[in-house]
Amino acid sequence: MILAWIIIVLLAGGLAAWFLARWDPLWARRTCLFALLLDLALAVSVFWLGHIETGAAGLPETGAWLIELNVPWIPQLGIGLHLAVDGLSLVLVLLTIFLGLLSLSSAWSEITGRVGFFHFNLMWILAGIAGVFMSLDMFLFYFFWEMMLVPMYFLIAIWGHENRQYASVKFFIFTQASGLLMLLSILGLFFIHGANTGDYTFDYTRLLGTQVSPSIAIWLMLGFFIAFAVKLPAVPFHSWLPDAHTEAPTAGSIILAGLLLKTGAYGFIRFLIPLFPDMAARFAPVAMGLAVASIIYGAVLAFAQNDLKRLIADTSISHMGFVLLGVYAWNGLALEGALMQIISHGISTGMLFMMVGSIQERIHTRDMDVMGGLWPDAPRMGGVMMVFALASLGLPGMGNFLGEFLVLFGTYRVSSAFAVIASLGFVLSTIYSIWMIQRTFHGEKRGGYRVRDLSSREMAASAVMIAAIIWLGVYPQPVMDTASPAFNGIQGAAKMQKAPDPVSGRPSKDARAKSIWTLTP
Amino acid sequence: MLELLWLIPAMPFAGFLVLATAGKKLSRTGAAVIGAGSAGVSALISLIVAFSFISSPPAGNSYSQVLWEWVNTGGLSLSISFYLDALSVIMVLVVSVVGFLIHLYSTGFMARDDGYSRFFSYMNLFVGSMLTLVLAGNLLLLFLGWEGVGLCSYLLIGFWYRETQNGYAALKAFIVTRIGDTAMAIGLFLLFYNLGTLDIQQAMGLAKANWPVGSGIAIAAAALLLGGALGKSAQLPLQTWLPDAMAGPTPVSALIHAATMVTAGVYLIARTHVLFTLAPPVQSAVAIIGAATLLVAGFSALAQHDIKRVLAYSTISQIGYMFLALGVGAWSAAIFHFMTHAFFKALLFLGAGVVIQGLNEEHDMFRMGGLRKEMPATFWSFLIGAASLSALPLVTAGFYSKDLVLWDVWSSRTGGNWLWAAGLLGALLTSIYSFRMVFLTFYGEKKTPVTRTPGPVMLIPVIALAALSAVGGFVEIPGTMGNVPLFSGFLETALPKMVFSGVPESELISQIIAAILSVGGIYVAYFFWLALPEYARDFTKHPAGSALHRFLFSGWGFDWLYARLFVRPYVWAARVNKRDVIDLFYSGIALINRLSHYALSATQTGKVRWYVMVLGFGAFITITIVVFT
Amino acid sequence: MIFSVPMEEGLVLAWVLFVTGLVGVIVRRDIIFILMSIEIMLNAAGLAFVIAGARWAQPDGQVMFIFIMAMAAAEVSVGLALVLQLYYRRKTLDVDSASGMKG
Amino acid sequence: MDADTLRALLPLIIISATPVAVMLVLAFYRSHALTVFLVLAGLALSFASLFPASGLLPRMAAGLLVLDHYSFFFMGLMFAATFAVALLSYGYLGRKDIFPDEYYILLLIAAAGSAVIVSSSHFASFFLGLELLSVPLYALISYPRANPRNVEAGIKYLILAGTSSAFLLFGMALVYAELGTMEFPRISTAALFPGTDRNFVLAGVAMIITGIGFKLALVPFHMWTPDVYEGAPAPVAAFVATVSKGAMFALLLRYFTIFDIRRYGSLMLLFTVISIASMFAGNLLALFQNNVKRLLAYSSIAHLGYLLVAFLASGVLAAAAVAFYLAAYFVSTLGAFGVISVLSGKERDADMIDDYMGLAWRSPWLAGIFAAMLLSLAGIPLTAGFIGKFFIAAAGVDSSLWALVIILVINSAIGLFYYLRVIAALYSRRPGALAASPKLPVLGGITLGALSVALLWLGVYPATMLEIIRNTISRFF
Repeated sequence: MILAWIIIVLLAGGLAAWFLARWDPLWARRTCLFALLLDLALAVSVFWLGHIETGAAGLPETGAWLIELNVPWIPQLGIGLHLAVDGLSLVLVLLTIFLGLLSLSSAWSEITGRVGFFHFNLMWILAGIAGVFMSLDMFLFYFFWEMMLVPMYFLIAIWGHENRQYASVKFFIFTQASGLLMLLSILGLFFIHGANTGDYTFDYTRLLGTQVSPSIAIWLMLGFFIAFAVKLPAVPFHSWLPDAHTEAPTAGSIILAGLLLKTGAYGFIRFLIPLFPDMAARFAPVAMGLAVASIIYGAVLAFAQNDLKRLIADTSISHMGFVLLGVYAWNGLALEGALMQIISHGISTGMLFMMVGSIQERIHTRDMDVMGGLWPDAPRMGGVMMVFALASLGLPGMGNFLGEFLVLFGTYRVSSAFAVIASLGFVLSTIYSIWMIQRTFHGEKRGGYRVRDLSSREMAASAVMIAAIIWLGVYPQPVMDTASPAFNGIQGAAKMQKAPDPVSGRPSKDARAKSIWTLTP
Repeated sequence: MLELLWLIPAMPFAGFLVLATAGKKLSRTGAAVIGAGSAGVSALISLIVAFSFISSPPAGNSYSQVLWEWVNTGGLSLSISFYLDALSVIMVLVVSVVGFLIHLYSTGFMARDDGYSRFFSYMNLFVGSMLTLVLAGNLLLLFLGWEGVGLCSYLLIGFWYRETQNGYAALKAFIVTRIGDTAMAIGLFLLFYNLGTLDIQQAMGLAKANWPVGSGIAIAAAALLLGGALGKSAQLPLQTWLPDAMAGPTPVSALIHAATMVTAGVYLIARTHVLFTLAPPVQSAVAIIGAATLLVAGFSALAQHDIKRVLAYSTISQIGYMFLALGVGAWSAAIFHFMTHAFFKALLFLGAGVVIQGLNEEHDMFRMGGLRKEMPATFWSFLIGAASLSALPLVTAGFYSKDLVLWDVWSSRTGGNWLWAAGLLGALLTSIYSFRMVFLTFYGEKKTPVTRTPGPVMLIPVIALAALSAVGGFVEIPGTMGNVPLFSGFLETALPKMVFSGVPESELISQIIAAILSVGGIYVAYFFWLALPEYARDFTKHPAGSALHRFLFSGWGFDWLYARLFVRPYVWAARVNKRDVIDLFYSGIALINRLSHYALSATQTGKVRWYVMVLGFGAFITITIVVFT
Repeated sequence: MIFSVPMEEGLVLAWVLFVTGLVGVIVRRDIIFILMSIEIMLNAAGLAFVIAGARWAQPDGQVMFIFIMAMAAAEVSVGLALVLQLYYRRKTLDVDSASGMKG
Repeated sequence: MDADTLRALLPLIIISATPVAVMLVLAFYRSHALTVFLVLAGLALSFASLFPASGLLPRMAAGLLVLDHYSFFFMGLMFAATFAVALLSYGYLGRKDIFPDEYYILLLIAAAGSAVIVSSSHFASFFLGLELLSVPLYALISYPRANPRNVEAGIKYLILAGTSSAFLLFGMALVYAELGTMEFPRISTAALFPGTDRNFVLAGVAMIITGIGFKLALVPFHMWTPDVYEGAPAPVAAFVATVSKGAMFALLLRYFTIFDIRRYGSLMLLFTVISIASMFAGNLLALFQNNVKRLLAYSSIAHLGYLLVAFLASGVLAAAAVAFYLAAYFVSTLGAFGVISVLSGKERDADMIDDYMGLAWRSPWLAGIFAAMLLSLAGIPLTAGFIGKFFIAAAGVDSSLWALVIILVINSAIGLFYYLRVIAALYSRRPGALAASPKLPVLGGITLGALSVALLWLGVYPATMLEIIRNTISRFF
């Protein structure tokens, strides 16, 4: 029941904030803070409960669910309120709450108009995202998947910057249309499973084994793929991201970059590949090609921008390309790498957006041609921005590096060509990150403005995040131990054949003789 | 005492943390004490560790210390572990001692500069990363140090961030080295895929056991690691960033771009020598690249005006020697040359720093002169450094190391007369440009007044390094003069012995020839730039001469080539696609919708009769569809 | 003797009447004439019903025709009331004047 | 006509008796509040009478009407919708301060007509119900007669309805001429044996479809919709959009499912073409529409297109999908028009988008309800529309009408744009024309509140409605 409470607390917190804001906006912020902290406590308690249930041996090895809640919702259609958490979902829920706190702190000073409604939307997005990470009923997953959109739309449309109408509508239509395609795939799966076994249900665990004829399976898989690729975003479907990020308020961008993109990645790992293992295997080269294209294209696009926020938005395209690559490499290493990349990208890009937000608060523009020479006035902001710019270019010692490297280690095992092209991304990411720092903080001062440095509150938040990103880079083992049983479970569920791990000595002759494209975990 | 090993890199990192967080509140002296202090303590500990390693060598001549488990998932098990053997003892000694001296020097050099604590935090971070690189037990930790060092070189080159030129130089350095690092990363993937582990000793053992000499995998792995080494050690074709890196403060150039970072590539090849022995073509490529680089850099150094750029090109050239030695399998000779080079090149940079500050930031040698009397101490130590660089026979450390390299090249199985000849030509060029520099800066009449004389804290390191440059060579007395191979004996525990094919007495011949060339070079420099300076000047006026001068000045036009080949196309491609061409596709769809809206709403004319006509027409179509299909 | 006009001709007559009514509605501009044309169409339908009823010798056709007449009357009365209002407003009977709403 | 049939006919009797009672009361005492009270009481009574009568079903009444769970479900839906329309009209007409003596009578007669249509099984009862519904609408659409637009709308609707009735009748006549019977059940079975001259029957059916198509405002016959919705008063527009379309679709669904449309390739093709055309035309026409009423008109055309997708899927699941979707569509459309009528002032309705600029910051509740209704029409979760669209897609996928379902997805994506345009206006920062923050009328507020609760209830926990549908609609098959 704790899982349902996690979502309910967020929803109730949002509503309460909306009403309380009428008397005193500060109370709205405090209720949200309290709700998030309560949620954090709940999520952490899930962690310990997981331990107790499976004895001190730590998390269950076979990826069984830590905690499960299965209540019938619409019995006529076989829809149930099926929430469950394993290592992977738990880590992502914790990330949701963590970034929720960060966005709350960034909105503390930035949002002054209509505070109540803002925090209502903020909390409901977080509830939707937490719901996506926890739901195991395909209908419920789709329900939360769409529910995230509306508050996010309001966040961008009302509190956004100049071009917010266009950006918010574009974001909404992109995600909604692709979501509907996913709905068709879910329904197709529902009916085929029903026809095969007579058991009409949307429950993920029961839908896992459906035998679908390849000619139909390709379309069902494509429906899921497009929905998750739009959300991820992979290259051909990415053009909503720069607009939405640039126009969203800082808190919105943090949630958009930190969490919404991750729901797409989570969808790939949890739903797409386990449900259509063979089709995903055949589709893997195309998907990995798109992933590599996103890495390169995102980096080149980022380098060309002169709007600072748009630049950071484009970097997300590049970083998410690594996640897609890792997911479709579909082996232990690559999945762990994808998870590390998800978490560290959430933190680093979230902080970059926070810094851009504070820059914009001070000089009221995002145009880099006007910026320059900010370092003398604001060395602390420069330092923090530098740290996270370095994190985004994959400097070792920080989470992003480990994420990208593990992904490439895993991908190399599947297909070396993709790994080599993808590692080109290191050079390109260096170019845009350093170029960004050069044009904003270094060089002579172009605009005639005085910039005050970070306040102690902002500095405290940044310090926590710097510690987090470095802790992820230097000692990621706890995160990996939480998630690895989940990945074993998922890989087991996907019933993929296991290639011999190159333990010591050369991998067996045949492992290398097989065509390079076969998907080996 | 070997347990203190982890303290060596930990101290500078701690210094960095203190300075980065509390930098603003510290006074100048406080920052200096912490900065130089942490480097000093690290140097002290490394001396203690080295002494205990040499006096009572641990089992198997190596000691490894595991701190904590870094990554253990899906077949990849790595830990933060340090590995100490003879090779890394020497590297640690050189890095920490030279580093400490340079820290001491920069407390004086940077006295008048704001951002004092920021400078020392970056320097500490650099020393920490370099020590991690040198001591790393597995390749991924080595890569961490490798990138950390690249980052610090970016931060320190662009330390005076106000001028955008420095920013661009730092950007260029970081990107070019990053290209090399990517190659190395791919090498890591390949090694892990094929060997299953990244622990260096394990990997090398497995490689030797499983891979036949000359197998494709070994060649690929060695080539990729070589790519990484080329980027970091500024060898052809990735050497363009080092001359521009002189935009940073001089102690930075001394520490990073002379003594330590640029030799990281040498260390990497030495550490993974097993791979290179398994891939002979790649090893000979290393030799050829080394030879080519030392010639290119040597010639370019001749035409430079800025004193620091001369030293930069000279560094590239000397590292070319080390690569040459590695290429022919003379592992210990390369490391020996690395050690001596670290001493005299750091000395030359620090001397240049004193000169530049004395003439309030005057870099052009042709506007210096006659400083012999003004700064005697600097002059003498600078002279020792230059002599050691040009391998003045018997007296200087440079002689012992460079001649050992030359002789090994000549007498090694894979070497050859051509490589040896290139080495000799390079030796000649070296002595010419080093003494050209000495004569231009310290001899002739004084062109700019000296405004600032160096304080004691700057002179002590210079003098210490001068001593090391003179004495440093006696560690390895060649066969012809008593044969006291202390240094290579010590290194044998870590690196394989040199395979001789030539006749032993040829060593004397090569030493004599090298000595003649070195002295001859000094005379040539004296002739052109002191006795008949106008002869050199009108040589450059002559059209062919000036073209050659410009060609050499620009470092053989690599910058020009790369700008056209890579930089401009990439910038053009980015700018062309700024509006994101894929977005046009989606706005096209939106346009179609808009047009069809206006077309359809035109049908809503408001006239009833038109509505009835449409109704009738609709009925007609319905009937035809129903009846006739 | 049941005078039997063959059904097809009857229906053709009804069809012709129907089409004239339809054309009348489309072509004429005066509202009164449009209302009359609608009357023609409805009567054509009624005629068709009567013919169908005759063919099956069931009274249903004629009953339907009575319904149709009643409905036509109701419709015309409301229509004429609206026409009065329109004339009161626009002082014209041209139906195209009643096209304020479009797009 | 034994006692049981009479008791079964009770709802129809009550709904017909109420207007008479209202007329009598009006003759004595003309008070708006009393009239409305009586009307609401009548509607509530007829709705309540559905439950006792449902025990006696199914039963044929005089060969003209078939009273079974199917028709009772839709009758209930019609009465509830009329109840809501009446409540909204009270506030709306009150503000126009003209004495609406005959408005409610016409409304009740139209409701009675829709009840007759829903339960008709004979051409005559179908025609009777259709005219009972249409003729009062002519007057209702042009009701206030104050501004010229109402009269114009009324005349347009009259002329077009007249023409389409003629088509319908002529079609019936042709079918009757050929098959000799006017009962729907026997027609659907009669049409099967080869003897008859198929062309006449098919032509007749086509003309009937034209008449029905006009009433459902499907594409080739939709031209009247925007002008009538814009001209008519908001509650009447809501009535036209919901009751008249709903009743007609219920009839279409009943007889074409028995008729088993899938066996007739030509009818399948016709309805597919109409459905696709309606979806595209409805959505595209509404994209950049600045008049909210016209926008809702076009959106209702598109929604009928979606309904046709489920209709074409045909089967138990499809019928349930249509029933649920109609309920959701009713709630959303009534809610949307309800907000418009609540906001409409004395001289003109609040139908331009500029009137709604920044409404959210002056009356957040009203804007919230309007946004929820629009989101439901767009098919976004937490609203009934989402479950409705999900159901339609399920029906489509079940009978693998892949082309139609893909077009459904594309169109709902296009449709998002104009719903979001209105919502964006609601929550935009610039203040709109309706500067004064409208005082929320009590009665109107209650109806809107009830409607939004229904919306959320259907959206979040549709199991109860599905239960009702299961033992009413599905029993029919």
